[in-house]
Amino acid sequence: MKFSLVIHASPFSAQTSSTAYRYAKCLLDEGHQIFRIFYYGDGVLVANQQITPPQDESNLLTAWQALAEEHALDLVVCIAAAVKRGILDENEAKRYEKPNANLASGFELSGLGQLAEAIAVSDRVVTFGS
Amino acid sequence: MKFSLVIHASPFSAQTSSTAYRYAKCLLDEGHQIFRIFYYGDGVLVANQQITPPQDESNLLTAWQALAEEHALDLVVCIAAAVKRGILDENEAKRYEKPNANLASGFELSGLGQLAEAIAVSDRVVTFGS
Amino acid sequence: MSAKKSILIINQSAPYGSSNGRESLDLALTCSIFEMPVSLLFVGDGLYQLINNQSPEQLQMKKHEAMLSALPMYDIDQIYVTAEDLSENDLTENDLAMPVTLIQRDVIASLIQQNDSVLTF
Amino acid sequence: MSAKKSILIINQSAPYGSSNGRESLDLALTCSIFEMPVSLLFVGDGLYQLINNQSPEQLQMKKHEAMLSALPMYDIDQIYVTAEDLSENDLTENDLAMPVTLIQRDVIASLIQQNDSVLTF
Amino acid sequence: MTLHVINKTPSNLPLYHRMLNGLSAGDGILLIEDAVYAGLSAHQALFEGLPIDIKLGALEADIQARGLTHRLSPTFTLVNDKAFVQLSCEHDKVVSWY
Amino acid sequence: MTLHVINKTPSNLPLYHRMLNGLSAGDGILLIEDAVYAGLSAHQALFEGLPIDIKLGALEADIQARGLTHRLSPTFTLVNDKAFVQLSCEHDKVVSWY
Repeated sequence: MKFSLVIHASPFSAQTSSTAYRYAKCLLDEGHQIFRIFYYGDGVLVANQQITPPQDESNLLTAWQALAEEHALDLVVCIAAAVKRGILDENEAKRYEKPNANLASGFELSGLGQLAEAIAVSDRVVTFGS
Repeated sequence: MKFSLVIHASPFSAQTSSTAYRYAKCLLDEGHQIFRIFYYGDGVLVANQQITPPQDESNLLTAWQALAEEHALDLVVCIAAAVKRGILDENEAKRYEKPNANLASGFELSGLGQLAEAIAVSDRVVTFGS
Repeated sequence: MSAKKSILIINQSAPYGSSNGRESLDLALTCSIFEMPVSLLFVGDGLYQLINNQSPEQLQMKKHEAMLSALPMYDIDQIYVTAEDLSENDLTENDLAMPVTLIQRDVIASLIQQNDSVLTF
Repeated sequence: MSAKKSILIINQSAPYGSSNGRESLDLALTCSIFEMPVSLLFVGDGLYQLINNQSPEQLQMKKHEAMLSALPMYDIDQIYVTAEDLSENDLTENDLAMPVTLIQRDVIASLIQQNDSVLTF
Repeated sequence: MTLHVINKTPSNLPLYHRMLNGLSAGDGILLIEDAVYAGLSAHQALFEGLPIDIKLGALEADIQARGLTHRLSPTFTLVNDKAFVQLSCEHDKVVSWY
Repeated sequence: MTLHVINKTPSNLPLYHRMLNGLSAGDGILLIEDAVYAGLSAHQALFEGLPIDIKLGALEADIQARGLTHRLSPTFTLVNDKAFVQLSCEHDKVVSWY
């Protein structure tokens, strides 16, 4: 089946983002297709390349990146939510004259239309809320 | 009187961080002293210099910076909470081999001891929780 | 994009205190631009988003009531509120910023059943 | 640093679902290092932090129960739980990971009164 | 004397019960942010029958934002930011319920 | 047929009531994260007297993490990640209550 996930919750103060990762991994293990993962609200914070978890904790950012690389996942970060949270790709850093692009590789900034499309074309949409 | 504030909440998904700012400003207007403002948990996210709010929204980061400059405020960001959220000063960026320091100017990374000290020496400690 | 899927957005959060209300409206408008039929249910604390005479000037935040007023322009007119939530807050339809469809709480299950996708905020 | 102030930390959050529990323990240990008298109250959902036999291996998270076991080493031994919270969850002291002081709920007001600072998590 | 500051809607009933249960004589309650909805007349049962006399306030900026200016129960005093600061000084400590 | 996934403790009673109120025949409930505490025997009154037959599950990883393996009410089935995915397919849609 074709799934899309929406992730709202902060990856740092809530368990939800990590539950979503386990669910996504299991979907793929079971042979399902993930059309898109859409990060919204504080969920976008996982895409900051500067994230440095303590050594004895799991790293959700690198986990998502590895999963995306292995399965060519479409990881879309809501651009409006990201820019106001200080997560910028090259274009946005230039546009707003900020010193650094810090969007982690493997993620892409885009608009809510990507979520609407995901809802339209997926068999199941699963929300991971805060 | 001597106040310290503890700010836990995400500045993006909760109103609390903005309530704390109004409260701090009013404390100073009323002639009180702010010993320290301690950012903890998702509260540290306000200290990312890349933050770019939409033009028609208020900018909490620059508001804190201006208030700190005017009143020589001690804005302390919990270092453990900040590093795991990808907010690094020069030292931490170097230590963890990350490309950029992105801690906004006017803020300082330090440990929980700074909060313990603030509790010990302040007449009032006010928590702004998520 | 494939055949139009209907979407129900369930709003359970008060305005201003969290950003959920704004994020749900942004999504509702976007889905409507993509010509997906959108219904909005305001339930529990979500009812508070609709209370009229909001003036958030001191908070320096956007007026939620004004964002709601965009809904009819996007042809979103299926806006549901339960009679039970109104009465538990001693409010009536006159307290609300816009016309809504009043339903009984036990109709929610069929709203969920009828729509292809349900998102909660 | 001035005279020792006593601090009461009120824990109202379940473990794992949010980071509140861990953040409160980190603060408790730090205050103790600074020789401030620390009391911990686990109330409401906070009681769940103390349930024994936790195994978060699948979640790849630190075992909250293990973090609690550091408290006695830091001389934090004022750990309060209400009898009402236990009974509302059909739990007893045998279900808990460490010895606690059982109080009645109406003692909380005096705990708040007695301490110089009260922080909630 | 403690100032109890709460910021969640009254649907968080256990949070309100914990706060009410933590009250001593002379304490005050201040509703801020989403808690101001607890100032609606419909929710006054929450605050009735307290064994002691407690001052009840609600933060003006939040009341206005949410359209509650003419809907606030008369048992609550409107508290502006300046009065919030003053209440923080008049009480020995501030406890936040969230 | 809808799979209702909830992730908050049972002290969020209005959230549980909204979910229960949204149930139709054939629906399922899955407790995840902090919601697994609703699987304690003490909280089974929440799920009694539903007018229709509803399958009740609780996510195994969250049950184990929180020490509830031997404390889960027998009315709940342990659901591992694989079974969570399977339930998501067997139902027409997934609604998250948070």
